[in-house]
Amino acid sequence: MSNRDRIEVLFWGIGGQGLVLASIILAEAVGVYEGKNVVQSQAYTAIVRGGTSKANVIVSEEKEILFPQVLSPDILVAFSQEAYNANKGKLKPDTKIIYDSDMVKIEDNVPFKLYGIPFFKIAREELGIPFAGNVVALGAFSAVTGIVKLSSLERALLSKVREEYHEINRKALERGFELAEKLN
Amino acid sequence: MSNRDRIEVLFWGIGGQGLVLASIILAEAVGVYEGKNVVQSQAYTAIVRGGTSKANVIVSEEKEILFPQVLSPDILVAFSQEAYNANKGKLKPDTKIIYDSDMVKIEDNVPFKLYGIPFFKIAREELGIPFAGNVVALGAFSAVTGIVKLSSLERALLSKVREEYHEINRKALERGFELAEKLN
Amino acid sequence: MALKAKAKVDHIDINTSWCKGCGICIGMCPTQVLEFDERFKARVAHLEKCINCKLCELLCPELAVSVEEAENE
Amino acid sequence: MALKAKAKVDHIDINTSWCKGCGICIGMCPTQVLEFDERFKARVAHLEKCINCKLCELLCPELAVSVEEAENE
Amino acid sequence: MSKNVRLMQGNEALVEAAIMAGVRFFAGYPITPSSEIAEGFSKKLPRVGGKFIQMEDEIASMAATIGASIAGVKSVTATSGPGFSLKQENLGFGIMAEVPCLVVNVQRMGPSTGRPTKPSQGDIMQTRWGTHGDHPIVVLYPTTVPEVFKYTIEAINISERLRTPVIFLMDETLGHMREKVLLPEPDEIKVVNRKFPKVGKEDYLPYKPADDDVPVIAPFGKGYRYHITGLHHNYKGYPTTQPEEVEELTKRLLRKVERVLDDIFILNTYMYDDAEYVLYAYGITARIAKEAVNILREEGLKIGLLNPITIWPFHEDKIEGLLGGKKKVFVVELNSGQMKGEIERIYPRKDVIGINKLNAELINPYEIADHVREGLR
Amino acid sequence: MSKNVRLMQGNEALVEAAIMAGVRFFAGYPITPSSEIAEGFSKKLPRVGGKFIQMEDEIASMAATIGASIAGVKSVTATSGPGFSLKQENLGFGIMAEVPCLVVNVQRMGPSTGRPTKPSQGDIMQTRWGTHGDHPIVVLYPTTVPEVFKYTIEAINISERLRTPVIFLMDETLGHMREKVLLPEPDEIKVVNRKFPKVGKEDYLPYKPADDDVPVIAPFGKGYRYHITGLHHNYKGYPTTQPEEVEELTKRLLRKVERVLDDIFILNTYMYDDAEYVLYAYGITARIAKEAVNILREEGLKIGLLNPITIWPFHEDKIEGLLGGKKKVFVVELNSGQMKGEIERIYPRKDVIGINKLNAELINPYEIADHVREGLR
Amino acid sequence: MSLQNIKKYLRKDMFPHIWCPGCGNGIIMASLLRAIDALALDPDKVVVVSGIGCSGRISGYLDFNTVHTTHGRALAYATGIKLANPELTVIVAMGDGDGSAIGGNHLIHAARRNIDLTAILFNNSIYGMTGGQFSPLTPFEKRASTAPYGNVDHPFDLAPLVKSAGASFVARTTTFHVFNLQKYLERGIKKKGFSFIEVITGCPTFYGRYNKIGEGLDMIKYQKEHSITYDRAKNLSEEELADKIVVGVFQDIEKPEYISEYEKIIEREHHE
Amino acid sequence: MSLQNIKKYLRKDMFPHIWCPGCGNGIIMASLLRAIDALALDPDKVVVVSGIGCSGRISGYLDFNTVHTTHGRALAYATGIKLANPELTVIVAMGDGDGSAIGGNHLIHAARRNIDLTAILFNNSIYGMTGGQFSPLTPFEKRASTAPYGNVDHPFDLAPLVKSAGASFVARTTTFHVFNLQKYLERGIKKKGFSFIEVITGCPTFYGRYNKIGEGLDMIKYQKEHSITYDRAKNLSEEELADKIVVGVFQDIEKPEYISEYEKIIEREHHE
Ligand SMILES: Cc1ncc(C[n+]2csc(CCOP(=O)(O)OP(=O)(O)O)c2C)c(N)n1
Ligand SMILES: Cc1ncc(C[n+]2csc(CCOP(=O)(O)OP(=O)(O)O)c2C)c(N)n1
Ligand code: SF4
Ligand code: SF4
Ligand code: SF4
Ligand code: SF4
Ligand code: SF4
Ligand code: SF4
Ligand SMILES: [Mg+2]
Ligand SMILES: [Mg+2]
Repeated sequence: MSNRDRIEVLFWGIGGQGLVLASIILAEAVGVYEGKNVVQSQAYTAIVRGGTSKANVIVSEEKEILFPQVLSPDILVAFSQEAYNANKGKLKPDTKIIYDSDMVKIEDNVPFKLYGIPFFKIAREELGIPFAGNVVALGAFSAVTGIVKLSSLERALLSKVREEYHEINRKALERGFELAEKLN
Repeated sequence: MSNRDRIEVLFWGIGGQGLVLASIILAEAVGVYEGKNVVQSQAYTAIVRGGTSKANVIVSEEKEILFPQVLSPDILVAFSQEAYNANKGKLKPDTKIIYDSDMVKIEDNVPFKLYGIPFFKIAREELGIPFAGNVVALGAFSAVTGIVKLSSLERALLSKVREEYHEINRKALERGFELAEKLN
Repeated sequence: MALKAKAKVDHIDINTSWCKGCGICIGMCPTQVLEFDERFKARVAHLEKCINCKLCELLCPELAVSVEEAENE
Repeated sequence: MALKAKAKVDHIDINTSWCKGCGICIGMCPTQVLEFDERFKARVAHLEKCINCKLCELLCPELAVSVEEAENE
Repeated sequence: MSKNVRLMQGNEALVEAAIMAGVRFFAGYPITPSSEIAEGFSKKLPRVGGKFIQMEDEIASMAATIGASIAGVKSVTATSGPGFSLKQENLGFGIMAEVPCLVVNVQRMGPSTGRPTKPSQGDIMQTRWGTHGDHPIVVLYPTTVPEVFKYTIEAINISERLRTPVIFLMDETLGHMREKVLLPEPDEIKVVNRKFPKVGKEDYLPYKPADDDVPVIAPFGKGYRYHITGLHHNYKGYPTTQPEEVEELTKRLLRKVERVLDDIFILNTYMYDDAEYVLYAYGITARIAKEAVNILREEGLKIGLLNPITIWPFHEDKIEGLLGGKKKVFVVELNSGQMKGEIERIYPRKDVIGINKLNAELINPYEIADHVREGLR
Repeated sequence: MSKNVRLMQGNEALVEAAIMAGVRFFAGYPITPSSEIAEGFSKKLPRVGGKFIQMEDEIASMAATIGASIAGVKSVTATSGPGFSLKQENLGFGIMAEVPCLVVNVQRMGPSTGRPTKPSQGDIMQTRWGTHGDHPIVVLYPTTVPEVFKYTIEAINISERLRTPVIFLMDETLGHMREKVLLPEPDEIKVVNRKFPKVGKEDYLPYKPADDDVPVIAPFGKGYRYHITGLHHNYKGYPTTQPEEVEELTKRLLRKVERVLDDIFILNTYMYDDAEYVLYAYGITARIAKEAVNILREEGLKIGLLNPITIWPFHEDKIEGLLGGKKKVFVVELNSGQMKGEIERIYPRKDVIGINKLNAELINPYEIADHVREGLR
Repeated sequence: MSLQNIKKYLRKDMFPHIWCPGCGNGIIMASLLRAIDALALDPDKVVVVSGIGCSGRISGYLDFNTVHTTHGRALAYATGIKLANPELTVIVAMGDGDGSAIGGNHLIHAARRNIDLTAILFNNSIYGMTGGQFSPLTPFEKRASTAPYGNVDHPFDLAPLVKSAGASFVARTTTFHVFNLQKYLERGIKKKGFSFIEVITGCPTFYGRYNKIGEGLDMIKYQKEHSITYDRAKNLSEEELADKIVVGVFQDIEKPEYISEYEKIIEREHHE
Repeated sequence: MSLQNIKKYLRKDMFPHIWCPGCGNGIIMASLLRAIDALALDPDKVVVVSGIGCSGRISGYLDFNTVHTTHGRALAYATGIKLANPELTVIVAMGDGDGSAIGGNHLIHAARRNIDLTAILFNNSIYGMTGGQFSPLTPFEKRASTAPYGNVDHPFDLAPLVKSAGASFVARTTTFHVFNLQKYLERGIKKKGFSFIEVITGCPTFYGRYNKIGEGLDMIKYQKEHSITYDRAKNLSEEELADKIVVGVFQDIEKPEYISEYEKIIEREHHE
């Protein structure tokens, strides 16, 4: 904290979008496959589906991560309008917002770095797997933030997915990466 | 304790002999009807019937009774051989032992004051109520110790007994008193 | 109650702020009166087909559907 | 077991240090073989009447009665 | 002597007193040495139009007791160690939902089944901390049968006033021993009844605290329809996830009891003012310690007794004040020194000496005196 | 990086570690935030030939867990506040009958149902005193997921060595958060197994303590037939009413744990030696307090951290020694100050400052730092 | 009866409720309100007691006297409430874990006592609130988060068990059978004695997902297709009944009710 | 089989036992030993688990692997023991309060799981150890120390309830019917699955005294006179059965046993 070897990532959206899974894949990629320090956590609520869903990933190259929650996100992955509205007050000027541009509208003239991509539409329409918006977003995350390699994400992701879905998931990751690179 | 306004009475026998009831009647008689301080208590055991049964009554004219158990009985009411055997070590030289002479045998040349009467035989054979040995013993208790009036015992006793048994219980009390007076 | 002669349905009210888009009303309607809107909430598509069976109202877990009859009440 | 041809009873052993004098053996014996002693424990009074039904042994709650047969075992 | 004097067991006195205090409901499950309480209520309650129910276990007993109180009826349950352990979860509900009732624990020796027919003071800390989560607790523990009578009424009054379950401790000896009790006339005792809302039904907020931090919660069935939950909740009684509301509720629950500490902390002393040494004792051991004071005073030792009736909350300021200037404190307990730990917080640890007995027997005054003499050597 | 590095939740790490420590039985009842432990065991145990059972409630879960251990199988149960309250009676049986097992409590906020999905440290005192009667208890509470792994093994080892249930505390955050754990090879960890009797079956006295005050109790079915009871008992395991035997047993149970205090008391420190001020914190708050130390040290304040992993028994001598010469102690807790009370016993009360949070949220290191600055003003 | 008739019983500031899309709990709640409305009960005298679970949240939504108690104990709390004030109509809502796992004893004892309560068991065959562990009503071999290899526990056949324990009125139906559901609830509430209504309801989030039944709509269709009446079931073999839901009234008798019996004692002994 | 055959199973240093004169518990204990002897079980592999109550003391008297657990929880402890080591024969002794009041839930759940335990319920219709309070098996209107005006609680008809919960073997008999008692115990122990034997037994000290039935002997005679077999009872009306004890085998079926089912999973998944 005092030393800024600490990147705070906040995932925020609606239950069912797979954002907790995305946060776990990210954490595993940076932690297990890239050897960094990482802490992942998520908010549990009584509302089972359709309610707000949040997850935290904190990454550090060297330092032990002590406080396990996000205080002020360096990166916000936003899958719902609430994700932006509820957090904009806490963001730093250089916070990166990676968001689904169909679901989240952001005012003009905000200081943040914005990366809007219609993740879920791409998943649905381009890739034919409507629920893989989260994977597309992870690809974009890699491109935008540089804190995790696409190959690490891929390894983490594929370890959780049945063989027959490997190809399509790989595609989703790559597609997200490509699209975000263009924005960079 | 320091001041000897404290008389400790120990009832000891076998479950079923009615000795707890006797102790309660005594306590009620001296306490409620004679206005003395009194504490009654009894030992509870897992053995329901046929095992050892004990009760304590402590009487004081004026003093608050603080320690609620008998430390060294001034009066031992013994309804079983064990009652004597288990306690003789703790008795004071002037302890009075009121005992059923059919059930308890006491060595010669002991310092204690002995009042042996076959309470249960008298109840059974003279009065025809085999279980009233405890009541006969209470009558004797009054005569021997003088710490409770027969009339108080009678009031306490009759308040616990159905009308139709009043007469016979009164008789049992009186018979105990008479017999003990002779021994006095 | 549901067995009395069916009154004509005037209007089917869907409380979209309660509707969670489960599709039960849509799927259980015997005459396909209902459909999803673009936000995946239920909406009335063919009121004219409605036979006032009230299944949509009775089965909506959100208490979001109200089948309103033309006559009395 | 109890149904096999009845052997003759040699002896009925009553463990008086376990017997609590409940009277079950005495009361349930079909042939009044048993009685109370002066300490209210069971004792054998008429062994000759015993038909080796073993009820006394089986029903004694104290496991205090043993009906011992003459032959084998 | 008056016809209102009766020889009673501690357990019987509790029943009589509770009924005088307005209790009309008892739910319980038998357990030695508390069973006479259930038996007493089963006999007495129908005579005053009240209800007794024997539930299937202690958990259900605690629940039914709280349920009856929610319906507006003063209620009691009674148990001993093993059953008290089982009641903990629902006791916490009663505290959280702010439902008054009296929970009696007639202590026997533990842990586990232990020595069921023998006295102990082994549940002192359990009464404070037995249920999960931070919570307030009020615990009273008398020393004689007349005190059982007197403080039962007091305990029920405190419960009604603070809308929180109050725990009433006894022990096997106190529960079973008989002493004389002078039964008061109904107009001789003070009975506190819970408040009824004054606001209209529309404006009613069941969990909005009044000035004393205690909410005014209506009994069910009187037209004030509202919600009760064991979840953290807001003034309406609805579940809340707002950190501010969670914090306010948690702290208020603790505060409503702390702020009346001076009122509810009952403490008796004996030969205290000039004492140089202190016996700190409660419940059955307090009366024995009193005798030990007599014994030691005769020997010329300036010793006195502090006997808290209110075991929890612990009034640390008051006790600290009273112990100020004393030379040593002996804490007499039929446990391994549970209350001693509290005294050590407010008095130099090296001058706190535990006098403990763990063999399921009472300690006697001579033993206490011996320990004191030894501690002074 | 090694293939033995895994990203795991605290709850998952506990399951992995327990199985490595030889656990082959789990009985439980789901409850947030501990349910992943049951889920993990339901998946993993059959794979190693072990048994998982979901019982009808937490009481039965505690009982079945003890039962399995009586049969010789290392066993675990897991729950959270409400369920932990329910387990108390049978936990006491496990302590009295000297049956090893691990009881996990992943703390959520209470009292009552409270805030089930949020962290708390509200059960600290309950772990010590939740069951009735005097009894020993060992409680471990780690601060990170790798520590969950490490100390789970340690906790199971202590339980086997002392033949007593050990409680393993976590909290919602620790149970649910994911960190990297380096899984050791089986030969890299030390596993303690309970002793088997060496004497012949005829001479066997199951509850006769060995030199370490721990009896050598055979698993059922191995020819050593004996009796187990929750009543006070003698060396044979038979119920006893002899005061001497009751006392010996009660005291031995307490003693067998106390005497190994130096061994089982695990305490980590951070920047401690030159510290003038102390943060005392455990579990999830300890790692946050560590960050607060970093923050305050940067400002030049000489502050350090004392982080006990062994919450109970409280090693008063050791802590007293470590606190000697320090100027102030700040006790950081997500409760109303439960451990603070213990510190006050061994350190001047006026210099013990509680830093507490009761809104079901974590405290953050800046808040801690603020409280410290304020406490020093 | 239209939605308007029952909306008045809702605490609207608590809506939308927390239940998942397609969860059957809301259907049971609406049916209960229709039953209460049909019986024209005075809301001030209606008490709804619930346990802990998704189903347990029902009490928070209803504008009666409501208590959300502890897990499994709703019937015990309700017993205290009813006994203390018999003029209240006490309705108890329980989940299948709540009512038949941890709360199973209270269920059979309330039935045994035949105390005048109406218990509704929301049987979604799973622990919903805690994330899909199997319950005592999860069928053999079905999946759950603690039954990753299929459930080896045999389920209770709960309605007959409660009948066997002594209840006066016992029925089972499903969320699909909304008319019967309302009717049974009415009969249960009217019955002087212990009434038990087991309602098969869908938990798409866990049970539906783990067992590949699908969403809420699919679960309702499943109920429709797999239900068979009590009377018809009598003549079928065990195999034929394998994955059937037997619906109907299992018990409907008159017998002495607990509180009435107790009140006779008070009548005899009360001399204040 | 003579007394000598079973005396070897006793811990003689615990005798005489603590039960009152005429208490039926000793009769059940002796019958159990006869059954164990007849089955020639290895004593090292026999486990007796009991709860708390007079009946619960049985475990202390028997020279097997014995546990005297907590009140009501014997079956839960036994479940852990049996599951951890299935080669043990686990017999569970419970009182009527122990097994059907506080322990009622464990009873129906053990039956539901059909786990291979043999449960014996000592039904003396009263809480003996605590001094004669009524139990869930005390008949309506009978007296007890907490039912001074007669019991208003309806009792369970326990054997059918346990059958309904799923047990494989269910029987009821009395201490008078010692031959049947032994036979049912043997069948119960042999049965792979959950077995339940309810034994009507006399508590002269409390139940007998409060209800003026008399001493132990009278209670056994009462059992003799009031018993009627299950088969005969079927054709009788409720009135005719009013104060009858229905004895016999209520259930005896083969069905998948819990541990065997679990072991199939291990077989499939165990790859160590
Ligand atoms: C004493 C206790 N144990 C466990 C829990 C955790 N818990 C909450 S709800 C629940 C079960 C939910 O299942 P069910 O009763 O079927 O209700 P549903 O959510 O399916 O409606 C459990 C185990 C608790 N709150 N309290
Ligand atoms: C948790 C708990 N509650 C209550 C008790 C007290 N208790 C001991 S035995 C018993 C009931 C005895 O009745 P029953 O089970 O019928 O056995 P019996 O003595 O008649 O054989 C009770 C209530 C206890 N030991 N533990
Ligand atoms: S009332 Fe019936 S027909 Fe009309 S929309 Fe609803 S479900 Fe369809
Ligand atoms: S049933 Fe209700 S919640 Fe579901 S889609 Fe229709 S209106 Fe919406
Ligand atoms: S064996 Fe039968 S006949 Fe012989 S004494 Fe015993 S009971 Fe009587
Ligand atoms: S049955 Fe047994 S205990 Fe009873 S009298 Fe006969 S021998 Fe004695
Ligand atoms: S988890 Fe299941 S039971 Fe709970 S609200 Fe969601 S669908 Fe309903
Ligand atoms: S009290 Fe009753 S059950 Fe207990 S030992 Fe005595 S007779 Fe038997
Ligand atoms: Mg459910
Ligand atoms: Mg009984």
